[in-house]
Amino acid sequence: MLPFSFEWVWDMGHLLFHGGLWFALNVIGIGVTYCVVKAVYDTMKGNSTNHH
Amino acid sequence: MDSALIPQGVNRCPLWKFALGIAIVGAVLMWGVYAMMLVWIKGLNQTNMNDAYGFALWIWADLSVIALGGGAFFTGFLRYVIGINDLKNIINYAVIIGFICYSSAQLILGLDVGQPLRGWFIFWHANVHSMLTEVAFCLTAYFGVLCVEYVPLLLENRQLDRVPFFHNLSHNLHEIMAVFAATGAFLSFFHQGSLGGVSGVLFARPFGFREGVFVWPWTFFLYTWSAAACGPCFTILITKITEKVTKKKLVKDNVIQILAKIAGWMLATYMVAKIIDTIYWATVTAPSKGFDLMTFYSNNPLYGIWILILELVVCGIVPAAILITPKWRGNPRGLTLAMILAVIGVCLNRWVMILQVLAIPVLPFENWALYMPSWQEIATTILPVCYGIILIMISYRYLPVFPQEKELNPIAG
Amino acid sequence: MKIDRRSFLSFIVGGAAGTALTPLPWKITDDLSIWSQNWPWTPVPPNGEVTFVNSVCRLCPGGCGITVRKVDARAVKIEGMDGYPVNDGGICPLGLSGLQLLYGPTRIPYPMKRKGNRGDGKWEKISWEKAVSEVVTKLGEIRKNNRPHGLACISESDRGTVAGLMARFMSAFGSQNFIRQPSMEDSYELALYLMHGIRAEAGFDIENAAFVLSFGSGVIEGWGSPVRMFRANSKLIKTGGKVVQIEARLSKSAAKSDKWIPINPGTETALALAMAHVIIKEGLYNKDFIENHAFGFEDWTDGQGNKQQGFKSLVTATYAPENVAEATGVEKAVIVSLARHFARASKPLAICGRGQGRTSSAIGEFLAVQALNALVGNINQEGGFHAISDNDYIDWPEIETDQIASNGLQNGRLDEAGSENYASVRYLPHRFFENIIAETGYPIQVLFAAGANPLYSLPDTKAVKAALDKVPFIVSFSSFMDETAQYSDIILPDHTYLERYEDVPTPIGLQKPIIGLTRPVVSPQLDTKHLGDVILGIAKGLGGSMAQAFPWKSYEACLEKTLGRKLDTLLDKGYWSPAVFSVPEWIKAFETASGKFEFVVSDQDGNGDRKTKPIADWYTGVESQGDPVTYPLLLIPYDSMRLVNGFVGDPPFVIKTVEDTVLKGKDVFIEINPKTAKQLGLSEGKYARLTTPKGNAKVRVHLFEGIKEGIIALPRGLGHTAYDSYIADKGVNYNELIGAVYDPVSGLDAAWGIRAKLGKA
Amino acid sequence: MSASEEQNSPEAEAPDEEEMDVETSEPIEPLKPEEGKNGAGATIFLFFILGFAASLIVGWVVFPKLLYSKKIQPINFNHALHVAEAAEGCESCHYFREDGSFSGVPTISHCIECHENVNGEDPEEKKFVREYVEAGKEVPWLIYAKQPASVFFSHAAHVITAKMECVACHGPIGESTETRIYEENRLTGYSRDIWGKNISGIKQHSWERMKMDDCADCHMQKATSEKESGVQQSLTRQLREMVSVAFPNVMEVKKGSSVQTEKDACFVCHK
Amino acid sequence: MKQTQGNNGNKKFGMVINLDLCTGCGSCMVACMAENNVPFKEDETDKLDSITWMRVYKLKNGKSWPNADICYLPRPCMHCGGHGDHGHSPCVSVCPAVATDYSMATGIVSQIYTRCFGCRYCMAACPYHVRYFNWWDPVWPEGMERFLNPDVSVRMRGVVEKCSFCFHRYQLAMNKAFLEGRRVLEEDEYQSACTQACPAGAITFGDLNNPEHAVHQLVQPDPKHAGRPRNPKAFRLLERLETNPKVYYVSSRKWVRQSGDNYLKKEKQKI
Repeated sequence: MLPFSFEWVWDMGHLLFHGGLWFALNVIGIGVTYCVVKAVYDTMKGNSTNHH
Repeated sequence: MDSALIPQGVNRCPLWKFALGIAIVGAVLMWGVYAMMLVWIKGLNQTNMNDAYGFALWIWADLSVIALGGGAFFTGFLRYVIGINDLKNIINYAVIIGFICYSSAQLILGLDVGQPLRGWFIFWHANVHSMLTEVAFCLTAYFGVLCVEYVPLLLENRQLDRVPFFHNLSHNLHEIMAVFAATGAFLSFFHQGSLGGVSGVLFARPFGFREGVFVWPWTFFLYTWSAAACGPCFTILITKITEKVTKKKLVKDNVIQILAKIAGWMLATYMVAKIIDTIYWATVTAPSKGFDLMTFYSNNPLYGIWILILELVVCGIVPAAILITPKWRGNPRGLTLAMILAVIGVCLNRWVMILQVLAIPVLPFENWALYMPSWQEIATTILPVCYGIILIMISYRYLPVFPQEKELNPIAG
Repeated sequence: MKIDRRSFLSFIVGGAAGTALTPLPWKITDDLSIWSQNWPWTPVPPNGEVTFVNSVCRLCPGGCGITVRKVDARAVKIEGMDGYPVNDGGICPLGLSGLQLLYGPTRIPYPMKRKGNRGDGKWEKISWEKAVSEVVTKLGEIRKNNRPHGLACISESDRGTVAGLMARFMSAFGSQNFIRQPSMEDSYELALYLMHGIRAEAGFDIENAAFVLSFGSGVIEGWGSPVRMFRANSKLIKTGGKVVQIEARLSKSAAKSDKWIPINPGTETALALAMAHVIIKEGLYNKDFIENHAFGFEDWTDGQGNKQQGFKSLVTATYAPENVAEATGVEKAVIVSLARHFARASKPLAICGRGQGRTSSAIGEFLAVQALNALVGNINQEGGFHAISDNDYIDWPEIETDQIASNGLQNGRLDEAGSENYASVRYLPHRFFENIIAETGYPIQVLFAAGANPLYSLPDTKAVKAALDKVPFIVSFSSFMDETAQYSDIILPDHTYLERYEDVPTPIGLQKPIIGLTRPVVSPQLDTKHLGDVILGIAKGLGGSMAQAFPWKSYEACLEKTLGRKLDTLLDKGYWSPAVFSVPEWIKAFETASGKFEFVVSDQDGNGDRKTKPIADWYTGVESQGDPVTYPLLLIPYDSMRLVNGFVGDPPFVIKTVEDTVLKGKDVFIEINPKTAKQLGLSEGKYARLTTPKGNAKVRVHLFEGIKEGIIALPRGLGHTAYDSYIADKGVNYNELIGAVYDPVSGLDAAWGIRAKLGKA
Repeated sequence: MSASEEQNSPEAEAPDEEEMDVETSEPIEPLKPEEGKNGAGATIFLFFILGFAASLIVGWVVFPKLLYSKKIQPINFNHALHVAEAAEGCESCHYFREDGSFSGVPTISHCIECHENVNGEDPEEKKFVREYVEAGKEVPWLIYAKQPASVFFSHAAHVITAKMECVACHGPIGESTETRIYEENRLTGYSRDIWGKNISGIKQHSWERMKMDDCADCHMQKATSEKESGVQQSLTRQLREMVSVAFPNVMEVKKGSSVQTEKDACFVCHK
Repeated sequence: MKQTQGNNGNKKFGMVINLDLCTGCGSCMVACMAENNVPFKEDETDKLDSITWMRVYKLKNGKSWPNADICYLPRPCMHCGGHGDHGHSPCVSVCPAVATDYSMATGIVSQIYTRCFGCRYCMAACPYHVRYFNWWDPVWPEGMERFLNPDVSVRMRGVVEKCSFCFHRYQLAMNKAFLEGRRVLEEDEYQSACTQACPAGAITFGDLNNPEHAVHQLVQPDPKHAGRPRNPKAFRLLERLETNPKVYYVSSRKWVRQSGDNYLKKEKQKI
């Protein structure tokens, strides 16, 4: 899973597969982090946004 | 306390009734939990699986549930990426159903492996050539997406929404939901496909094997396609059942019709592909391995040719025809029938592609392997159904799942 | 500061975040998976120094050389010994499983005395001193009462030093009742005695034969020395030798043979004689041998001047192929062609003894088959039949019997072997038990069971049990809790073959003599004692002439003394064989009255006078027991390498190899032709009730195209009631369903099957 | 209305029930804005920090202490003394058998050659002779380097064919004058030497951890410099492999024999 | 995998089983069980959960009495080379956790029990049913665990196991060779337990790449067709699936050779 493990091989299979996976995980992770951080910031500022 | 949690402007049944319902379903759930503990403590000898039937009821349940949960990604894709705005009125429910389906799948997978404590090896020591690795990765990642999609709905609970942080968080998540939906669609495309690949790559199992397109077998695309077609059908079916149970109209017909129409065209095109695939497989792939089509369907008490006809015609062509014909689709009974058939069809397809693959003897001197699930397997397969019902009951009661509910069911006085 | 629910939640969230940054969750996850790879209840075999010990397997009469791999003090694997003349590296499933017997739960851990009723399985642990003295007291009593012939012993074998010591003990004690478990050896020995005039073992040079004609012998199912036969069979196939199998059922041997000739069971004698008819008629026989080295081929006149029929006129008169075709179920053309092929083959060899040869048979069958070997003159020739005189390495001083013993010996054998009626036969075990039940002769007061398990392996087990009930004191020397041990009064457990020294005489069927040496691979694992030492101990306890008859300090001393210089070779090479071994020429081979091979069969008295029955009386088979109307089917047994049928049952590994069309759960399957099954309304896997004149059993049905209509077959080796849960109570013991059928001329049990019926259960 | 109830009895639609048994929500009361601010927020944050700190202490300090049990060797053994006496160094006691297998820790029969009687003054030797030699009992040594039963390791391949020194993997154990405490992982039952001295997984010497990756460090290092420490080795290795994919002509990384990992086949070490 | 390693110096261990000689006695099954610590239960008659790495099948010619014929066929793991012999056997590429692996150096498909987490995908992939799952904890009657072989680790419940061509014997033989300063084994130094035990001498084992080895001479593998036998009496099971097994069978009986693969009705008539 990580390039530091013994089994990791730098070949197309690993690059595509794990590349895709890490990309997706990063999108999700960054997206969620962004939302949480922004929510903290918004809350601190006290502006309660309205839905929809 | 209870009434404080119920969304504003809607009616819910009295608490005792709700509690009774939870208790009844919960009792069945506990039976499943008991069976689950038996399996975890005593091992897979509690099942009726054997060395010929390494994959059985559970894997079927897994594949079916994921196919049926496909409504979440496809509806999300249509709503957020394609931009079909009407679908916002059903997307919440699609997400909940998807969430239930995917969490159930994870639970069943956790049961189905011989060494659950080492289950994480699939991530840590991943073999990138294995379809199962791809399934595990995408499934888990997509489950994460579903959580992200479910969380804002949770936070819209009346009490939670009062907390500014949660309110803001929910808002922010909504803002960039398209990103998650797109990621989810990407992940779903791959894991639905990989599930198809699970039997499609088995080049030594002529019944399951399909010739490849690039590195993927045909079934890779067929599975994604069929999940996109039948997942929404399941979403609609569950919505209809919920409406029946609650005796309320919850989603407007035009929303249902749009989704049904899209599902119908997906199903129709899927059937074209599936029939081409079947013909190619029956006339080229299987004979090249020495198998007449009928050897797959004879000399055993269960798998007759009827199963192929049932899957392709009764549960494939028929619902597709109903759904793409506006008149039939507009008829409530026609719609329900098509939904039921499509759901059966996709489950049957998963059954055949997993269990029949294993049942057919490949060595000429072996016999058909047939199996009956043990009660532990059945109980643990019913377990997620109960869990799903409970989660739907709670979500429906306390969350504003259906945006159109208030409008469709104004509270008198 | 207010500590409320939210603060607490915050604490938890902080804790979770912090924990994720410590090794704790990751290390525990990792360690749990390592724990799952290392569950304490899954054994880990300790490592150590690897050594190999050569020995000889004693689990069947095959006598294969084995090499046992040891890791420190543990024996971990039994392998075939490379270069050993019998098996050269090959080994059978049972031999491979020996360690499961050595370390297994069927072992008898220490001397035990019965508590409660016989067969209750309640035992009291006693010391060796006490165990031996109990036996000594009992034996002393019967000697004091002047009834030493009331002692009997049933043994697996009568060869080698251990059986020799036991036989010697019996003689010194004053009893002739030393009995050997039945086997085809009984019939072969008798046939050899009658035709060759010598007491010898049958040897078969299968490896070098060109045409092997097998009358139902399970060439690759454990007949003779099993591994040696496998190797011989492989060699035959590689060198283009032919094997023809004459058998009622498509056995493995039949399937592997070049030609399978299905025959109606019990008609083998007729077929052999019909072949002889063709060979004689067409003049295909070996004229040199018949004219110069055989007697009784032509008609002859006996001492009293009576005209006696010879072999030639017997077969020409009665056994024309067309006459036997219907009875045998073999077409005339087939018989003729078979006879021609056999007689014209360069090195033809006819063998018999059904299945694994674990039963005796009608003497007529063996005579007829041996007559075929004589007709082609392939006796004591390469690729032919050999008479192997047993190794004469056991040369012990004469026994000086005391008066009591001499009196006892006057009483003769209870089984009547060697008596006027059954003059040349040595052992008649079934008759022994029948006479006990019928209270004919004299009562047996003490019975020794040494390596034999009559309660399981003799026909009509119910009758054997009834006989045992009449014996007041049964002593078992078994290493394992077998049926007979379970039904005994006292057990003096022997070491297993992996814990003791023992000489192993020429394995059955081998064409040249060798001696092997079994030696301790591991030290005795339990409180057991070598049977030889126990015999010496009992003799010593009895004192007097008994003690004098056994002048050795211990069994090992006896063995050393007996083997002399051969022991060095044995210890060094693992086996001993004569430096030069040549088979006697025809002129010297026969010690009959005529000095020739004799077709006419006659018991001879001490003066060389013949007491002859008409030749036609000898060359006959026997009918099966039961009335064909009540019992329309014929039940025959079959043997398999995967079903052990000796003094041990299938060890767990071997029972694991048994097919699920033979045994499923606890049910045994009966093989039946689909047409017969259909007539009976039975289908694959259905339960059925099998009934014979001797008993009945619940079985399941397995349709098999390799068996003739009207015949059904049941495997031997199942239906144990003793041993452990891996073998006990599985299937049906064939011996419970059959009874002995007397061969009228020899007295041997000649049953080859029994009539039966099968109904829905 | 509960979903299950209705599913269980779909016909039982009593119309009157539906009308009366209805719960409606209470009117909404908005959250007071003060509550989400200042004082409360600080408290919440403080507790977050508290939880965070506490868990760090538990995870890094308490947990390792709990995870390992400490055991003492049955006899305090002086390696240095023995090595000085022994003619052939380590191999005097840790030798190869004729079949190529490695003897490991010597058995009592080997010790007896010198210690049939007490030779010196050391009380440990006396104890050894009395409790084990005279009793004919093997010493239940706790073996620091003992690998799981599922691991195959060929000493012959390393010591004879590759001519490696014992020190390379086992460290300067031969210089020790007394036996260390043996730390056993309570969950796995294995020595801490195998699964990592340092709880963070960082090691300074090859003998501080003997897991699969540690074997790999050495086996993969052929192309890299000999002197780098573990972390550096694996970094360099990764870099080289990456380069070799990007520019296959420039650099060639030797492939192993396994199809799946392109390293050596798994069962070379796993049995 | 694009790169193929060919057989430059690589071995390809394989087995030839002469079905004319095989007597169906079951020695190979038991030898395998004894060598490889295969567990057993009280009831082993359910052959669908009975672990026998080597299983002897009974083939029938389908004719009725007296033309019926039977033949026994021992079936170890086929150690498939997969399409083009590139090492992608049906099972290897599907394992999600690299618990089974194809060794290019020996051609053996390994199974790493401690890596396997019991998903059983490999079992679904294998058409020969050579893979067995440990449905139960292995239990030896008290005392019987003494005969367990330390060269093969005992498997725990919940993992898949299969024939390894007794690879541990290769390892041990290599140990001895290393000690003697060799790196190459003689043909007879590495033989599987079943080969060694077979009383009929029906099994031959060796390196299919080595023209001097008996296995090579017996079947004359065709390198152009991934080792398809050129000996007309030899065949491989399910040749048409292109799994490229390394176990060959030899039979002089046509119906037996035909039983080794599937044929369409019209094909069967032609054969």
